[in-house]
Amino acid sequence: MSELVEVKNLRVIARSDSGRETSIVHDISFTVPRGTVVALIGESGSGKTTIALSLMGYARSGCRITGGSIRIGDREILSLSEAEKAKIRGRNVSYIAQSAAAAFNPARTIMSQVVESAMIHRLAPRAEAEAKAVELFRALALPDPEGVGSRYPHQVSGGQLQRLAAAMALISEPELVIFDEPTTALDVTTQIEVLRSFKSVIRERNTTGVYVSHDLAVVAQIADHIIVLREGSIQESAATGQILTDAQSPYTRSLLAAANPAVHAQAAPPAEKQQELPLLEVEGLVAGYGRSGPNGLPNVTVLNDVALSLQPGTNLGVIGESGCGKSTLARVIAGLLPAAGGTVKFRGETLAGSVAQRSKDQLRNIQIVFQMADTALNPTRSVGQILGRPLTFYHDVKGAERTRRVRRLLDLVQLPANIADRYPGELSGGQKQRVNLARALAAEPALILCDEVTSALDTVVAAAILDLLAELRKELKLSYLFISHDLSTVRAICDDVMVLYAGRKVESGSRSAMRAMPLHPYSDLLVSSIPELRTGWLDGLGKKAAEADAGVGALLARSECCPFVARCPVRKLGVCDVLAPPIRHLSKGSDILCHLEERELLAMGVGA
Amino acid sequence: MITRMILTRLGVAVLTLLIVSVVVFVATNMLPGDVAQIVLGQAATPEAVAGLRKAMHLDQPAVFRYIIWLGGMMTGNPGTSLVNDIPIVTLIGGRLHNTLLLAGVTAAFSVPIALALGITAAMWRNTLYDRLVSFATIAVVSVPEFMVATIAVLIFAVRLHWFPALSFANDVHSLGELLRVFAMPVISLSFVVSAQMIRMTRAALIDTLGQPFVEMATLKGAGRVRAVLTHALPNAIGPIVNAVALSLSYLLGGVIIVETIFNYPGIAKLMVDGVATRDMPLIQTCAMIFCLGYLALVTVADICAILANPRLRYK
Amino acid sequence: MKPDFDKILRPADTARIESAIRHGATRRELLGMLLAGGMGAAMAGTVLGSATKAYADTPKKGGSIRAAGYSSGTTDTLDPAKQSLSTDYVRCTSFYNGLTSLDDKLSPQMDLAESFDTKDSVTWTVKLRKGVTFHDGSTFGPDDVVYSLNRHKDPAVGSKAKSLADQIGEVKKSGDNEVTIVLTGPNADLPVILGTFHFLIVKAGTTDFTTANGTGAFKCKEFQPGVHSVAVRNENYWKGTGPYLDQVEFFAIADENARVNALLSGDVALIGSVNPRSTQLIKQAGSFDLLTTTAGNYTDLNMRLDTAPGSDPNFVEAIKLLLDREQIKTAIYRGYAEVANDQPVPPTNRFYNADLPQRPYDPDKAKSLLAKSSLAGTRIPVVASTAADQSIDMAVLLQQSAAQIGLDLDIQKVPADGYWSNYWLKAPICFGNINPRPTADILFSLLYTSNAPWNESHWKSERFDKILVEARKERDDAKRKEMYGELQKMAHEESGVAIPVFISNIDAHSSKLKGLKPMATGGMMGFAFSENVWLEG
Amino acid sequence: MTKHTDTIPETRRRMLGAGSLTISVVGAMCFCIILFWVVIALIGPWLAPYPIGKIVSMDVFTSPSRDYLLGTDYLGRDMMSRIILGARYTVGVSIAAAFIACTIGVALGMISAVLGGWFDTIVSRGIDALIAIPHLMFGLVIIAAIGSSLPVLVGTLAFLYFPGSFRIARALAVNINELDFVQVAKARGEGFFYTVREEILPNMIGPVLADFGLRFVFIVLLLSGLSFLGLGVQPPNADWGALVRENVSGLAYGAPAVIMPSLAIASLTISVNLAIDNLPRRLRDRLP
Repeated sequence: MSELVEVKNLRVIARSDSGRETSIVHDISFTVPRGTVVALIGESGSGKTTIALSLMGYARSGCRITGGSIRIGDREILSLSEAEKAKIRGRNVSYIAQSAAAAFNPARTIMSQVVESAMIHRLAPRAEAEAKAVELFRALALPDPEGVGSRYPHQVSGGQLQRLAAAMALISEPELVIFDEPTTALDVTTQIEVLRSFKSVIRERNTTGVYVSHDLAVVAQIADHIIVLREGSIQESAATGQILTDAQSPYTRSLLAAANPAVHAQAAPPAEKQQELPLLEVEGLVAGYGRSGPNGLPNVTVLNDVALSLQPGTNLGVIGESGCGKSTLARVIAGLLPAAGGTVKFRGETLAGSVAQRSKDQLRNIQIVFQMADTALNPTRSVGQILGRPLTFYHDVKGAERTRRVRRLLDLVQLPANIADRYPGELSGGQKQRVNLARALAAEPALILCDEVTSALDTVVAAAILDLLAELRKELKLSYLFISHDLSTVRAICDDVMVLYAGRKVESGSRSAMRAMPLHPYSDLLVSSIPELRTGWLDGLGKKAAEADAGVGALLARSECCPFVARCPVRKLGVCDVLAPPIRHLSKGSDILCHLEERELLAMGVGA
Repeated sequence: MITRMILTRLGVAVLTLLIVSVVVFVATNMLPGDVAQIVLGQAATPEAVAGLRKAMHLDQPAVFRYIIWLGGMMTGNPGTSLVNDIPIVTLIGGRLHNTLLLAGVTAAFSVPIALALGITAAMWRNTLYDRLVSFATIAVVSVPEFMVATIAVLIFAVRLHWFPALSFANDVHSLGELLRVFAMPVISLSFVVSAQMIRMTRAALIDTLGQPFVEMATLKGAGRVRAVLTHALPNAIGPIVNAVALSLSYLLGGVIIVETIFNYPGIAKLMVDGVATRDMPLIQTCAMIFCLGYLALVTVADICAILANPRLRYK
Repeated sequence: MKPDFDKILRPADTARIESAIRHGATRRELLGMLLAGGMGAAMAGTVLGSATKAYADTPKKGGSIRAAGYSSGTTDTLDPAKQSLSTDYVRCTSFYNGLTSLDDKLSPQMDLAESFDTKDSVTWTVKLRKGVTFHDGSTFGPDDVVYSLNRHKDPAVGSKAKSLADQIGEVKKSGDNEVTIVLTGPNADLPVILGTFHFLIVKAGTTDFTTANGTGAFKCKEFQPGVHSVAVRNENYWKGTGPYLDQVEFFAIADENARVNALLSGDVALIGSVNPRSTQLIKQAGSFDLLTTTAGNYTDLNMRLDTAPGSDPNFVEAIKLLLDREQIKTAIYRGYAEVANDQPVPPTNRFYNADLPQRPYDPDKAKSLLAKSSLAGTRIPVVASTAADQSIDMAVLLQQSAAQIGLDLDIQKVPADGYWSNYWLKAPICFGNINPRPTADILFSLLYTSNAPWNESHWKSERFDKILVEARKERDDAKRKEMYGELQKMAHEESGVAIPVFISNIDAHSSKLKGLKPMATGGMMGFAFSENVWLEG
Repeated sequence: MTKHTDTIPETRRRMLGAGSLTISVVGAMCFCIILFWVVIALIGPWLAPYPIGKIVSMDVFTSPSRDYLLGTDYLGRDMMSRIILGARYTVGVSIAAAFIACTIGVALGMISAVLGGWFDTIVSRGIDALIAIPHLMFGLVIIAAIGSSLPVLVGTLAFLYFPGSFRIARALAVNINELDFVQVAKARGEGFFYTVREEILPNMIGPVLADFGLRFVFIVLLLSGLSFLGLGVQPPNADWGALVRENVSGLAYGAPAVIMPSLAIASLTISVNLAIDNLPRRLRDRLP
């Protein structure tokens, strides 16, 4: 039998604390041939993770596997006793969790956790296991393979942790490896590195795998076969190539469509721009956390000399990887974090540093929407109350009028009116995000700061939200400051784009400019890191990214030198790591912060 | 990290001690009557009181006396008791030892049991066992101490003659005697102290049991015991040690009743006497000791928490 | 913190004598007074309980015991001058001797003194016993007496007997074994006074009382205030027989319940002051005996006559009628008490007025009186405290019977801590607790005369004062009995003090412990048990 | 079509905790017991067969009889009446004190968590100092100084126990204060008190309640502890702890006079805690 895994009519039931039972996986059947990777694609709630976990005979608390059969090798998983299941887990079948950061025990060293399964199943004496682990670290292209094991999870970057998680899974040479959205939590640039190392390992060990993800583009690089799931049942199942080229089910098509969101038209012709004074203007902004030192700078400086200008009715996209300070920028503009230096002007008038000193009207005009919809909504208040409050607060609307306005807001964000009396806990991610948006709209603002509003959502849902944003903008003459780590979404909705790196603005220009070459090396890295919806994109990808990571730690970037020097593939040692880079105006119209001149960059093939 | 914390803690400790001493001083000065009257009791004819007051410097203003005392404390000399001219140090010495002994024995007895119960309860949460434990803890804590103590005495001392009805700390020469003498006070105290530890342990553990890395451990094939002990527990230590510290701090000053019933000479009773006789230096010093004990325990707890958590350890 | 009053002569007693002198009493009067004091002492204090049994057995040497008193604290002291709690008396009597001691008839016996001689009872020559040594080996001599007596006069010492000692003008060595005491005024009671607890003799120059260096039957092996003391036999004790026990460990258990349990579990051989409710339990257990002493101490209800509501005689009378004495005796004291008649002289006193009609429990009469008093319906506070033995329960009983006739008493339970200095003698209605005094004279002059230091009801009656002074002079017993009878009648009728019962003090001990007998000087054999008891096999 | 891809199916919505206001049997039972005692506390005076201080029988520590359903106490008073009338003290005083303690503690805790800065530091320090002083001791001094009366009693107990709930409340509030929805409220320009009242408080109800339970037990115990030291409720009234105390000598005879009040205390404290443990999840787990 060439199939390693054979799943037949798998059924899983979830029971709520009120005791109500609902089927969340119904009659799923599929097989996984040896040495192939099968992908389970779907959105949250599609049951993909539940299925993956049930391959280990495991169901999360509240869930129960009620029927069907799962055969792995010659074992019938579901008929095993708990003890026998425990024997299989981590030995024959192993698991790579979505967020390695959470999957690693913060209180124990990485090594002890990587070799743990080997210890549990007595596969090898500790020393041997550790030696093997180090091998894996090498194979997974981890820096300092010998040393990393003795560190603690919080001392290692997210990308590395994810690879360490892989090592943890592979240590026992399992027959089957389950990848549960292993890269979703990562920045695009890191994602590539991780994907690449996964791919190579899978290839050389000829691993059999089940790859759970919501991201077709990613899956396309790794999986041989794709199963599309929705609400616990299979929509379509076919070879990767076939899914990408001619998908049968409409749902699959919608997924494909969502994968690269439609680009929305420029709002205003450039002509207007000059006359009107900018809606939002930021100059020489310096901000950070902690008590500010003698030099007036906070001891952790997050934003360094950032400037931007936003014309009414246009959108500005801010991109950069996590920790680059983009969220801080939003918080400063919103007045949640007083700036240490620089000015923020709104319609020409300078805004006070903190909320307290700003006028109600200023506050009303600038609204902020956070990334995590579920922490952004007070779980103890109904949607109605959540939306009603700003109405009362800013416009002093009460009673029947208020409920009417709430209904209209809900309609505006395309939610049914009956949602008004539900609690956030009862809403899906997308619904929450819409409520989140509606709350901002309730203030009737001129500018909305969107902080990663789509990052936490499934692609389809994200695409829908983007469409919504675009519509609202047309209807309500809004402007967005759209913060994201994902260039494609930014491109989709923004007129101008600005790239942040380590708290510095490294490039800014129009959306079109961002498309054209050449680019700042970092922007280039960003662009090239976005997975494309075609098989073999990963393999075809140049060495850039790989090199980029190589030098990390080799150079300790001094504050005054180019922030990107450590990872820059085209850096000129002796210059980039010593001097502060100048701002260069490129012929295509955008500005970059770089030592290299346009032609040098061209020569280096940046952006090619 | 730890050293820095300890240093800041010392600063805080001094501050806290100061506040406490002021509070106590004010409170005791609000008490009716003063030490001279009380020492003389019914022989307190005005002139006798006046004379004694002078001899005790009670005729000086309160603030002045406080400052004098504070000065003495700074130089490590808590002064002498007003009622019997014995240096506070000698007065407290033996009793402090007794209190610490009793507290120590009780801790050694109750903490492991409490933790064990808490952990097991968390392991098998929502099972009958779990419910039983949480019920028992409340039941046990809700019976008044002196009730528990008296029952214990009646059964084990009066009826069975297993243990003495009184705890003579100075009878203790061997471990056997130690157990015999302390058996009953320790049991009655453990009843009170354990409840919070058990509850906190359980709660903290259940918290961490929900963490992904615990699930991960299970998916690595780890059994329940391993998952709890090697994965959940290390991350729950912070709150647990804190609960333990708080409970133990009770063993220093909160044990008046047990000390009374078993006629055990500890500081708690000493301080009550001090209050009764308005013996300011004595009251103050006792208060200082309790306060120090509390602070020390809390600090130790925090240190444990830090040691248990690499994120804090490598800062 | 219940201060004990187990001193037979209080500062006030001599204050009385002093004042008498100041008021120019003649020598004859003084003699009368002396007589009164002496003879009174001889007759006072009665003896109940299991005394006879004790005499039957013959003493054995050896063995050690633990004994528990009932009050203790950091105030515990080995300084005779500072004694305040029963525990102190027990300790000091075992470590020290006085010049005299008081026997069970309360008449002075020579101890460290061989004789007291005086012509004018102002200048006294005291011959001292020879060959007595302190525990540290040094020999006892006049200097020690001089020092011991003089230190009481220094306020810094904080002596409880200061006002007593103040009448001692001068103490000087007048020979190798002789001291001369010159009083500020005549006082024939000196031998009695010097026989009280505070005048025990310490080594000359002693200032550190962390241990005791006396001449007593026991040496102090260990002493921690508020914890315990260990006394070991003084092998070369000057009294021939010496103590029977090798060692006595003494401490206090404040909690009565715990005290009884300690006895029953065999941890201690003797406990002081048992709650009557526990006697049944102790009897049941067998192998334990009770030592009951009715010396005439009582818990009384004080109504100040100089302020409302006590200023209204009807009210006072009503309250006295509302006390259900029988119920108090049975319910509160389980029978271990004698019904009293609102006057302080116990039936055992030879001057006791038996003809005085017993005031009954009569709510109806009380009601009619109250009707006159215009106090009906108002809420009247009654201060009680654990400090005054059983006063809270008494208050509750009174409250009940008062409620029946529509009188609303509001019991204010105040902390024992500070009760004597802050409520007693101050609150309009509160409880007192008085311990036995050797003579009717002392009782009255201490508690009832207009200038009495503890005039509990602030009662002032010139006639009373006058009769009392006369009674002192009078040497015809019949007449005196009459006079004292009259005084009792007046106290019974006019004073604001209601005395429901005389309380019996109950000690309990293992049957193995022999030699205990009641002493009028107080419980635990007048606190001097350690020297007199022995263990049976 | 976007519409329905991102809505949660009705069934799954339910699971997410909508219909979970159901309450467990145990919880219900406990509520009944609490209610029972509260009612007793309220209508006690009309229920009690005898006046509280009245000596109804000459023999003490009797076992239950027809006239005296719970026997008599050490003075021969009817135990049933005393327990019934004691209810208002133990139930009343303790609940009042616990309530006040938690209210003050939580309020102060939230305020200093949100305000932070020097205010927070000062308050926290001061309260640490208070915690460091043994409760019973402190209570002893306060009451001895001010004198004992119901308000003083409640006040003292509350004063002794609010620091504990302050610590807990502050810890919780600090966490919640960091959450986005609080930030949103601040960005909206909401006032300090609105933020505390509407955004933070509702999210810490659960833990605060749980804390209330244990605090309640300790207050009941401290109350009895105070009566052990001769303070506390004024006679002839007595809280249950005092009843146990004054009759403890009856333990040797196994008198109901000492056992019954103990049971009363246990029944109350236990039900309060179990009731809280069994609160509907919706009320309890409101922390995001």
